[in-house]
Order: sequence, then structure tokens, then C-alpha cells
Amino acid sequence: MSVSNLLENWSDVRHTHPVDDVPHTPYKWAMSIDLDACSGCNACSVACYAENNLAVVGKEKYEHGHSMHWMRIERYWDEDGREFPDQGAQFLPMMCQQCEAAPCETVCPVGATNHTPDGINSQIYNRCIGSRYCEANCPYKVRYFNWYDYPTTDNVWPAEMNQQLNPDVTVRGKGVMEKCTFCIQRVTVAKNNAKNEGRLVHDGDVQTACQQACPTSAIHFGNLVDPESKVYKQWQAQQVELDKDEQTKDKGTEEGGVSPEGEGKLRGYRVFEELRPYPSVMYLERVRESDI
Amino acid sequence: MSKRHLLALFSNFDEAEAAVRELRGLSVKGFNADKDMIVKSPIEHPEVEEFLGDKPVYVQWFTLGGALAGGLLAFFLISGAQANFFSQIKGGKPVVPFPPNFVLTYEMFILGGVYITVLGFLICAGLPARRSPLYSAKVSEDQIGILVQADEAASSTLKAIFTKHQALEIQEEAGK
Amino acid sequence: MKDIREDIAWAKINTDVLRSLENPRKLYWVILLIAIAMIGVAVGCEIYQYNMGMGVSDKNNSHVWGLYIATFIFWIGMSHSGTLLSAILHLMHADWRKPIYRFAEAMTTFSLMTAGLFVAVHLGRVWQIYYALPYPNGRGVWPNFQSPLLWDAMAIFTYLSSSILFLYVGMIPDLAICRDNMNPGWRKKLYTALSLGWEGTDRQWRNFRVTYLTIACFLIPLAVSVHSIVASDFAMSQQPGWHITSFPPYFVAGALYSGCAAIITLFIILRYVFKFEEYMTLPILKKIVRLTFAIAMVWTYLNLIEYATVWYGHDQASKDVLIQKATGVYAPFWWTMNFCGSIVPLIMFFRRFQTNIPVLFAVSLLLNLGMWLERWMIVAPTFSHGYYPWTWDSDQWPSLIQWGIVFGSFGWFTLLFMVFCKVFPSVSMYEVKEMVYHRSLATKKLEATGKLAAAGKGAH
Amino acid sequence: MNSGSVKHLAGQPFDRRDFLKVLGWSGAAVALSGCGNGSVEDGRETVVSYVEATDYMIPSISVYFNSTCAQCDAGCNITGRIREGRVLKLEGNPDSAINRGKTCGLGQAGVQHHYNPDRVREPLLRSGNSGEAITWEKAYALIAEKLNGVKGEEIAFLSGGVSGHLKVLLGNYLDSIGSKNHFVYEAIAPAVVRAANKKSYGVEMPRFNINKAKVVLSFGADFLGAWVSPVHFSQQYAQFRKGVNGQRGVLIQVESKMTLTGANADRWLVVRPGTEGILALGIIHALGAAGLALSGDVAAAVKGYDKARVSADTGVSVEQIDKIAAILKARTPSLVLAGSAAEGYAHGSQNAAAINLLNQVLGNVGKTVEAAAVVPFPQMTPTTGNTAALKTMNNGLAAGKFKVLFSYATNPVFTAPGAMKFKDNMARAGFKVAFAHYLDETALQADLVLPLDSALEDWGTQVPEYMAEGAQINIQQPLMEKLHANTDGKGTRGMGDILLALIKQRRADDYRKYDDYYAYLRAAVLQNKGALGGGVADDETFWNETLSKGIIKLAGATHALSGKASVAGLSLPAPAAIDAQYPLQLIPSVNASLRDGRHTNQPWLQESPDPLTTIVWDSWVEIHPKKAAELGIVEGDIVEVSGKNGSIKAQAYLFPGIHPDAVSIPLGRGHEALGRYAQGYGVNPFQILDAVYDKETGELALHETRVKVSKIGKRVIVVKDEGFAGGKQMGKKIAVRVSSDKVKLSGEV
Repeated sequence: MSVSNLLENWSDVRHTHPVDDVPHTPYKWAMSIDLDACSGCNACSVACYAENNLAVVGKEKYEHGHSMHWMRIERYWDEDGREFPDQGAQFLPMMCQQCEAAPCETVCPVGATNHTPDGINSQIYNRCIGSRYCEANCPYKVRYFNWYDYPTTDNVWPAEMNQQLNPDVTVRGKGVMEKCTFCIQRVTVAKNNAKNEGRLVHDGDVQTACQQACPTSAIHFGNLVDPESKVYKQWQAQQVELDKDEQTKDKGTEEGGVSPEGEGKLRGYRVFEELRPYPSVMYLERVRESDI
Repeated sequence: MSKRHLLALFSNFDEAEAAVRELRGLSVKGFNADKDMIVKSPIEHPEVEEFLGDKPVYVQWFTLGGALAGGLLAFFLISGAQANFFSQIKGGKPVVPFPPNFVLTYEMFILGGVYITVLGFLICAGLPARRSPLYSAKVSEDQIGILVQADEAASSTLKAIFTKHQALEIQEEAGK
Repeated sequence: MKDIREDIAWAKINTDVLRSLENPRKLYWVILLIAIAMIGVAVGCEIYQYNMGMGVSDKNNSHVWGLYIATFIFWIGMSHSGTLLSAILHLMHADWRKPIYRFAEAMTTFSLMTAGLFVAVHLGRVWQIYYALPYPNGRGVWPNFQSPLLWDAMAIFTYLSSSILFLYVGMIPDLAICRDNMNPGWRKKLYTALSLGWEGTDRQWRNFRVTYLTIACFLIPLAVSVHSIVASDFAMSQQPGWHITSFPPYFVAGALYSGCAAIITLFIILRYVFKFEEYMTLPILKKIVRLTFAIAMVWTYLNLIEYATVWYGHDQASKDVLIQKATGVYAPFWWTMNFCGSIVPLIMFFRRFQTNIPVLFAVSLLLNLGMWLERWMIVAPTFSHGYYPWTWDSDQWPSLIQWGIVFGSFGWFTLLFMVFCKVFPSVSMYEVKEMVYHRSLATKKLEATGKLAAAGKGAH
Repeated sequence: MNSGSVKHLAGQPFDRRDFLKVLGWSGAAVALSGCGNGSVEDGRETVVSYVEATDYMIPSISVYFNSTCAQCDAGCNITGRIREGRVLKLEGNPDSAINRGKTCGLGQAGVQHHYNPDRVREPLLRSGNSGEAITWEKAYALIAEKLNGVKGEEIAFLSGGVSGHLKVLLGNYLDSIGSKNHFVYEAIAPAVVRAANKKSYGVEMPRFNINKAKVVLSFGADFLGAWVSPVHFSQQYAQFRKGVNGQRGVLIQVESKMTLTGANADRWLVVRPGTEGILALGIIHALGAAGLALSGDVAAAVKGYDKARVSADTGVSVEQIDKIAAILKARTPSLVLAGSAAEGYAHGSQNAAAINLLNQVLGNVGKTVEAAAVVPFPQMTPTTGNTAALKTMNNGLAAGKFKVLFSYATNPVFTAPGAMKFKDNMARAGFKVAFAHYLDETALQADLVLPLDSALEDWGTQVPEYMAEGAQINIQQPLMEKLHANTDGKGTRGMGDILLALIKQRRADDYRKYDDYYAYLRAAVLQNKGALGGGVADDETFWNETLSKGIIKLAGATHALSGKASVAGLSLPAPAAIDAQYPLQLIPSVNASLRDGRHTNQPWLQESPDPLTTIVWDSWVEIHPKKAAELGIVEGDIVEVSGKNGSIKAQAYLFPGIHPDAVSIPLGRGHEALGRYAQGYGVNPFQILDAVYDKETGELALHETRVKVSKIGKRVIVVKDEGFAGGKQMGKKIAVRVSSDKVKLSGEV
């Protein structure tokens, strides 16, 4: 700690992110999820349990809302009072949106959650003291608290079952908050491999567990500042910009928005964009056939 | 030449005031009213300061120093810490954000002010103090005490003044 | 009626107050044991919670805060009237403060000490609580100064230590009285040490006056900042029902309100137990009651303003939270809170109840019940009806572990307060003397204008 | 292991025909030419066989082995991640034509099958009500003893679907003991549809090209959830949704209880239970009316199915029938699927036939319904399970025909309808041997329980029933050492090893060359190297390559489809009249994760919410809100569902996606055994099923049970993920939907 450091780097410590800020380089991890492809099958969620050592809490604790599914599949119905859901259901995989301006980060008293240089909202388990303020301030409620000490709880990881635990991922004890990490352990491996080869991570070098499992390939994960990446292309095609709280295409036509009467609407949107957390996950609207 | 202490106790404040005024007017060798006289009272009498003459209080300077030091320390400590350890963005806010730092600066301003004020009080009031040679528990009850120290020679003059102003009791330090 | 009789002998003041320090009656020990038993319950609950994890308190992933935070705010609020009122009234030379400020300040200190425990109890990993302290360390790891929780910690620390200093500095002359009147023993030693050799000399009084005034000046903005920072825990967040501009003044008003109600409660108890009728007189009670009434109306206004702004605003999420408070599972508590906070105090509007001790005792307890519910109604409904409908959860009900710890906190407060009353004079003797003296001077002035016959001129 | 056994073989005189039979290649009448193998992560030295694992055991470095998922019969190819000798995670094998690197939740949970703490670890011999651990030696001796003097027809072998070399060995073993009683039983297999397909298309399971269809009309085929090969279909579905040139595929689902696929449909149509066939004929009628040319006999067959009647029978509106006909006519090719909801009735075959007829009328056969590739080795092709086999066997058991009963990979005590009284009948068999991973309900009834290696410890070959592209044989190989290794002659063993040991009791000479199942498999594969694409590679190289790829791709032949629209024998009954005593149709639903209940002890699956109700860890009774209001039922009420054959009690869940005259209870829960994660959670609807059979195939009609529902006056909190807002978004923009005419899809990447 030194005051001279503070004064020397004054401008660096006084900018607001992501609006009017320099973008992340060389990595900004982001996702896009096509809800038209998503079938709500839960494979991603189970894959997440397998990859990230999530505790199975059991019926009683689940009833008390202590479930640990970092990725949860939400199922919505039409709300127009029809007798039968004859347009099917709406599925939405919801996990940490890795906000660029995350509401959870500012409120943590010990700085256990931070914005990493590659645009992930990190969670430092051994720093966390369990004030749960982050979850209180999360609009998506996608943080999960270790209400009990699952490693020592009966039948969570009994003998043999514990051999499945992924050694690349910490097993969390009681009293710490956890959440989706964008499979940071996989990202780290990919970055290290790329570094050893003197290059940047290519698109496809790293897949998140949910993405890898997804039977309909609804989930895409990649580097949003790499023009070669699928995620970049999707965000571009959908005209969704990371640092906007309202996309230009969603504004009135006079402000550059897309007319719904014209060639059609683009499907990309982000949940609760208007709250300005600048989430890193873009969803593509589910489509329903109009001719039937 | 040795000095002796005398403690006179009064129950009537006006009489005590009169005695003090007379002592201040007195010019006896071996007794300087400004230095050698201490008025003790069970309550805070603002009048005492008036008739004892202008005696400065320096506590407020401690207060000023403490408050400023606290505030500055807070701001630079916090901003410095943020610029080093927390050179990471949080919630999209600047690494050194002003509103939170001002809140903490404000709190430390007060904290420094209060702490140093109390320190100043102890220094200025000379606390913790050694107990004076003559003391009566009556002083903490309902009586005004005037403690003087004077040469042996002057003590009889003083005693006379006390008696004149209806001192209830005059205690005398045992001779040496 | 006068606040105090001017003809109380100063020596009697000493004896009356010092008598309250004498060996307690049997009832004292009974209450003390009950208080300790209550603490025992809380400690048991906490040990269980510590071993098992926070889950036993029955909060959940969308409803992460519960009674601990609500009760934390309650105790912080309770702390407000003591020191803040004492400081304001001191600056304003309101003499009627003098017989009551000591126990009120003690109340402040002990409520803060109770509130502080809830911070620890609330944490998932209380054994790592020191991570939240800004201690210098080799790795340059610091807490997050951006977090309102850290401001809280800082504000409470400042407030607690300043309140203790304020209480202590104001008590030094009384400690000297105790020292002078005690038989040799542990008490004598204690008072001798704590009174720092105070003899009431002109130099001591002169510096004392400036110091006391200065601290009082600092304490007023400090107290206001403390509760507005607690309000920031909510107002600085983004959640519907919390993100409300009027929260800081609303919290401060609520704090003063519950503090005043607590002062009335303790006033009545001390007056009865220690037979302080001469000092804690009904006119003083009446003044406190009127003040409380005024604050109750301020609180009611701010409360209504909060509803009104939410209702009038465009934020549907906040509006939903409000509707849910009034109609959902929390409705009974929410309406009770409004009743206790805004309707019950109307009794104090009537003159004949302003000095009716049984009525006031009941009212003061109801007011605090209302204020406790208010805190719970701030914390809980936002969690069960926040932004994200998927996670809405109305079934969250605090477990007995939470209730046990909340219950025990009252025992803790009672214990601290009762020990204080027996160790330190709960009425400021020297200041009551000042009050009597000022009263007699006033009488003297009247006398000088020829209205009253000669009395003991200038007598103490 | 080295190639010694093969060398040894080469020096032996042998009868080629018999040898082929021993190793499973009989029926390969022609010499097969090799076909090119796709590259499986070539150059990744970490993809190797576990046989040489020790060389690759580097702490903190993961190695990957290819194998085959055994969680269901779809035969997805998987890649296991192994670190420090422990398998950690299963991923899809990207070179698989079936799953293309993807997995479902069920597949992901495969590791929990392997690491399950409730696995059987030693052979257990019944002594009274408990099991006594014995050695394998003793177990084998006991089997030999019990089989001694027993006639072949007195021996029954009950198994789930089998294929590959295990089927070969099993067949040869049964042959050796003279038994022809191999009952292949799967509780929820699409057996009726298979039979109907055989009639309509000439093959039991053609290839369905969902990705090539512009409209998919599915009659209760939950192809995204639990039907046939869901991971494969899910990928096709994703392509189908993307469509060609931005023309997105349209999915219409017809069923009485919404499945996962139904929840993804553009139009979900609720039909009166059992009237699927009527609707299919109605659509044909409507197509004819809309100008589609129908052959004379078809037109005659659907003559009576005018819109008004069909609408009245099925509950689907006339406009909707017209719309379906219009879109089917306008957008070709389409694809019509008959699934489990259509086949589960006494007239299930007729339903399926009517639905298949629609496909034929639409000219989809040959376009979106294509001939599937077939593995040219009949001894290895999968024997698919069905429920008719169970019926036959149950009758045999009831008649006391069987003295020795073997049971493998199936749990009939749990899955047989209560009306069959299977458990009681099973007790009549003299000596019951169960090959089991866990002490499930059936194993608990056995006299001898033989513990099996998990699918991640065992060797094997498997031929998927549903061939995605070309024919393929899947290799299953151990991903790690056995967890419960063979100590003191106890411990788990692979099914192949056991069969080999048993067959050696009878035909020692034929099999003595094979020390274990691995040696047998290796010899078998190498023996037919040429046909398996080995070319001129030496044995060692070819074997290692095969193991590293985990898939043997074959240029398999395809059976030609005989797609002739035939209406012969097509007759559909009128919808059943309302039964006053049992007014509701019970639909036992199949959850993608729990299926018939064999995976219920995998906690990830228990805690993985049902996609539609989000309920975990328990059973529920789905009931339409309208019906619930009629009966005064609210969510969480414990209701008693009673039919002719008993009743069960479970929590009610108000579910809009079900016909008001039906209730649905998911299968898979309600175990009385199967370990800590399964036992005591939920109820088992199999128990109350009536024994009604499809008239044509004799398959159990799962949807034919009629029940009544009554409250018992208890209420619980339903444990589910959904909050108390239910499936509402409360006006927030969370999960958004757009109509296809409002959206621009062509510019998407």
C-alpha cells in the first residue's frame, strides 16, 4: 500500500466499467443460450453437478430451499389464462450471469467476489465469511450458500462417491457462498495450454461443462473479444452490446431500433439488462410458429 | 522556605466567591493567587471561571488535530489500499470510489476527533492526577473548597480571610 | 409542576443515588438469573448453529437474511436515543436531561454491544470475522471498503467507542463521589482507579466542560450517520423494497423512536425499583413522552412517504413488494407494525396518559414491538418477493434457533444493564445537583425581583 | 495381455463355423470389406486403452478413455476423464454418430452408478432373510449343482435388452444348458411401435430424420426426453429448429399428458386418452379434403373420420385439424412419429398403424423415414426387450414351470404391474439367481445374488438398437480399476466373465482358450479384423486403435423399407365411455432421468428437477387445475389414486399440461430397496397398473388403467424448484418468446 502508487495510477483507478471503458483484452468470457434450441432436459445442470462438485442436499434440505444447482432450469407457462399450455412451456437455464458491473461485488465486506481481468465474476471461497450480502443483492438469485457442511454430511459424498470429486475444483465447506464460475478450472487449463504454445485461446479450446453436455448445443461459450469466436459472432448478429443497458435495436426506430413490422426482430436479449448489471449471458428468444 | 497547604470549605457559594476575590486582591509575600489557589466544587460552576480570571482551555486544538488526522488517514489509507490490493473492478465502479470513501472518511474524522479530544482532556486537565495533600469528601458532596498553598507566614492571613467569609472548616497541612 | 424540587439537599442526592448501588434485593438476583438463562439459550443455539451451519436457522438461497439482521437493526436503533438525545439536550442546556441521560447512555452502549453480536451470529463463517477488519498485513489484503457492511462496522465501532467515552467522561465526577463515599473494598479500588484522581478542581471542571461539549457535538452527526449507514445496507442495494431514497432519514427516525420508547420503559422501571421519584419526576416523563410522540409522528410521516413514493413511482417490482407486505404472508406482522408504530402512540397525545405510568409502560413496550416488526418487515418481504419470481418463497419462516438467539439477546442486554446499575450510578449526581442549583438560582432571581421571601441565599 | 491367446488359437484345428458362433460372428455370410474409421482425436496421446494405463498415470494430468454409456439402450459413445486412476466425469465422444459429443443428464450420472455406495460387493447366498457372503467359486459350484439334472425348459433366463458379445455368450450358454427360455424384458420399451413399424415399413426401427423434416407431428413420442435415442434426436431437433434457409421446423405434439417434447412443441394438442389413432385418420381425411391424393383403400378407410367426428372424439378443434392438415400439406417433407402415449392402449397397435399410415400418405417414407443400417452379425444385434416376454414368463412362473431362474439387468418385482403378482409367482421358482449391481427388489427375492462390475469397470461390446448413421459396434472398456476388487475370491465381476465361467462348466473345450472375457473379446475382435476395418494392421495396433476409438464403424447393410400404405386390418375403437367408478385414465409417465426406476439411486437424478413440474425426490400426481377444482384438490394435497388393482397415495400437483380426464404419476420412484438414495422416496405406479394387453402384440398396455382420485385430508409442501410464483414471470422479461413471423432468423449464426 502506498500513496504514491495511488497518485501515480490515479486515472486507472478512477474509471467506470463497462460503460466508456476499455474492453477486456485479450479475453472476455461470455455466453449465448438459444432458448429455441433448449429443450429443458436438465443435462447441463447434472453435468454441472459432476464437474463442479455440487452437493446433493437431499429432499429435506431441498424443501428448505438449500439446493445447490448452479445452473437451474426454470419452466414458465403462458400467463394469458389459457386452459391448456398449447404453446408448450418456456425453459430458461439460469446461472450466474457474470455481470460486468455485478451488484454482488461491491457489497461483499471482505472482497471475496471480484471482477477478473477476463470478465468473470470470481468467488474466492477461502476469503468468504458468509455475510450473504452478495446473494441479497443479486437480482437473479443465482448464488448458492453452503448452509451446512456438506463434505461431512451423511450421504452427500459417502465413501466411494467422494472419489468422483473433481480435484480441479474446491470442495466447499459450510458458511461460504458459491456460484457458477463459467468452469473457471477449464478456462484456466485452456489459457495455460495456449500460453505454453505462445498463442491465445482459440474458440473451441474450452467448453463449459454445461455447454459440452447440452444435447441441443443451445449453449455457446467463448471469448467475446475474439472476432473468430462463435459467441462474438452471435452477439454481433443479434446486435447485443455488452456495455448497453438498452440495446439500440430495442429502441424506437427513429433511434436506430429494429422495426417489428420490417424484416423482423432479432432474438438476442439479456435478462434484467435495464438494472444495469451488464450481464455476460445473452439469451436468444424462443420462437413459436405462427402458422399453427 | 516551605509552603503549607490550607483547605477551606464553604457551603455558601457567594461567600466562597467573595473569599476568592479577596484572595486574588491580596498581595502577601509567599502567596500568588493565580498559581497557588485551586477552587474545588461538586458541580460545574461557570462563575468560577469568571472570578478566577481568564484561564485558557486548549482541548479544542486537540479536537481539530485529531479530527483532521483521522479523516486524512482514513481517506489515504483506504484509497491507497484500494489502489493496490483492490486494483480490480468491483461492480463496475471505479477502483477508488469516492462515495464509500467519503463515508469512511467521515466516520474516521469523528473517531479521530473524539479520541484525541479525550486525550486532550486528560492532558489539559492533568488526569490521571495525583491526589492533592488536602481533600475533603465534602467537596464531592455539597461544599466549595478553596485549596491554597502559601508560606507559613502568609497562612494566618489567609486563614483570617477564610474565617471572615464563614468558612465551615479550615484544614491545615500538618507542619513539617 | 417543576422538573425537580429546588430544596433537595445535595447530600441527600448523594445518599439516594449511592443507595442504588447497595446490595441488591433478592428479586435482582432472580432477574439476573433469568437473564443469564436467556443468554444460555442463545449461546446454546449459537453453538448448535456454529457446528451445523447456518442452515439450522432456516434461511435459504433466495432468502439469505433473517431475524439476525432485523434484530441487529433493532438494537442499533435502540441505541440511538440515549447518546443522541443526551448530546442534543446537553447542547441545548435542557436541564431535564440530567436525571435521565446516564441510564439512557448506558442503554446506548449496551444495545450497541448487543447489536454487534448479531453481526457475528449472522456470519456463515464467524471464525473468519477478522477478515472484515482493516488490519495491516504482509500480503496487503484489505476488506472491501465499498461494502456498506464495512461502513456499518466502521460506524458502529466509532459510535460504540465514542458513546463509551462520552458515558465515561460524563461519569468521572460521579465516580469521584462514589470513591469518596465507599468503604474500602473492591468498589473503592475500582472507583479510585476510574475517577482518575478527580477532585473537582477549577482546572478539571474547565477542561471537562469543553471536552464534554465537544464530544456531544461529534456525537450528534455520528449518531445520525450510524443509522443512515445501516439504512445504506438496504438503500445502497438494488433490491425492490430496499432501494429507497428516504431510507436513511426513515431509519434514523425509527431509531430515535424505538430509543425513546426504550427510555420510557427503563425510566419507569428504574424510577420504581430505585425509588427515584424525586429525580425521575413525572414532568420529566411528560417531556420524554411528548418528544416520543413527536418522533412517532415523524416516523409515521416518513413511513407513509415511503409507501407513497413506492406507490406513485413506476417501479413495479417495489410496488409488488409493498402489496405483498400488505396482503401476503407477512400481512399480519406488517399491519401490527403499522398499528403499533402509528396508532398506539396516539395515546400519548392525551394529557392524562402522558403521566400515566401503567399505560405508558405498556405503550412503550408496544412501540418497541412495532419497531422490531418494522425491521423484520424491511428485511424479509424483499427476499420472498424480489426481482426474480422463480425464487419467490413464502414458506421461509425463521427456525427456533433464530428465535432463540433473538430471545437471548434481550437477556444479554438485561444482564449488562443490570450489572451497570449496580456498579455505576444510574443517575448523574453532580448534574442533578447542578439542576437543583440552577433551579434555586432561578428562584433567587424571582426572589430578587421581590416576589419571594428570603431563602437560604446561595446555599448549595 | 498380449496376443498370445490368438497365436495359440491359430495353432489349433477348429471348425470355422463353430468358432464363428463362439465368438459371435456367425451369420456374417460374406466377407466384409473394411471401411474407413473416423479419426478419434488423432494425435492425442492421452486417448489410449486402460490396458496400459499405468504408463499414463501422471498425477494431476487427466487421461481420457472412450467407452460406451450403459445408462440406457441408446448406446451413446462416451469419453471418460480419469485422473489419478479415478474416473471423474463422462463426456460424449465427439466422433460418435449417435451422440456427437453430447450427453444427457442420465448419462452424466453414470459415474454415480459406478461409485454408488450401495453396490453389492460380494456374492450373497440367501440364508433365511439375510444374505451370506460366499466366494465366487462356491457360487459357481452352487449354480452347477442346482442346474444338475434340471431340464432345459425348466430354466428361465430373464434379462433386459442385450446385444454384442454378451448376447453371444448368453445365447451360447443357454444353448449349452439346453434352455430356450430367454425372456427379454424392458418395462417401457416401444415394443408396440416396433411391431407396427415392422408392418408399415418392414423394419422395427427405421431411421427418423427429424433434421430433414419441416414439420414433425409426434403422437406422444418423447424423443427429447426418454424415447429411443434422445440425445441423438435432440441434436437432430436442434438442426430442425434452425431449419434450412431460415425456415424453421415446426413441431406439433399430440398427447394426453405433456412430455418434455410436448413442452417444446409449437403446438401442443391435448387429446382424449387413446384417441391418437383417430386423430391421425382424421388428419388423413382432412388432407384428402384439402386435395392430397389418397389411394382408394386409404380414402375408404378414413371415410368415416370427418373433422366433426374426429373433433368430437379427440377433443381437438376442427380448426386445429385443418391447420395441421394445411401445414403438413404445405411443408414437405414432414415426419410423423408414434410414441409411447399412442401405443399404451389395448388398441395401441392400431393407433400406431394409423399414425404410420399418415406418414405413408404424406410420402415421408424414404425421405424422413429411412432404412437404418444394420450390423451384419445377427448373433450380436440387439434383442430388444418387451413386456409380452414378461407375461409369458410370469405365466410360466405361476404354473411352476421353472426350477431355476436367472435374472439380469431388469427388475420385474418393481416394474411388473401389480395385477401380475410377479413377486408371488417368482417365489415358485426353485432357485433364483440375480446378477445385480444393487440389491434391488428383484435381487432381494433371489437365492443367490452375484455382484456385477459397474459399466465403467467392465468390458463389452454393444450394438445400439437405434443406428444413427452407418452401423456401429460400441466398445465398452473399463475406465478405472474395479472399486470392489476380487479379494478372497469375492468382489464384483463382469457379466461377461461370469457367463464365460458358467459356460465353461458345460463347454470347457470351446472356451478354455479364453482366460477371461477380455481375452475372449480381444480374440473375437481380432478374428474378424478384416470385416471390422482392421485392414492390414497388425493385431496389437488394431486392437489398441479399436479401444482408443471406442467405436467400430461398419459399412453395414441397410434393410430396404417396404413402405406401402396399407390399411389392412386397421380398425380403431370409439373412445372409451366414461367409467363412473373409475373416471380417470392413469398415465404413468416416463421421466427422462429415472425411466423405469433403475437409476433412481443416483442422487444427481433424484435432485435433478423434473423438467415440467420441477419436483425432486418424490412422486406426484399430475392433475389438471380444472379437474382439481372440481375435486377440491390443491397443490400438496395427498391424494389416493385407486384402481382395480390397488391404490397409492402421493402429493397432488396441479399441472395444466394434462387432459382433465387423466392423471399422471411418474414411473421410477417408490422403491422398497435399491439403496439409500432410492428407498422410501415416492410411490411406484407400476403397482396399481391393470394387466391389460395390446390385442395384437400382447404387450402390456401401460395407459389402460382407470382410476379414481380422492383426498385423504393430508397436505404437504411439494418439494420443487419452482417458487410460489409458479411458472409466472410476473410481467418481467425473463424467458421471452417470439412468434415466427415476427423474427428474422436468416441472419443468425
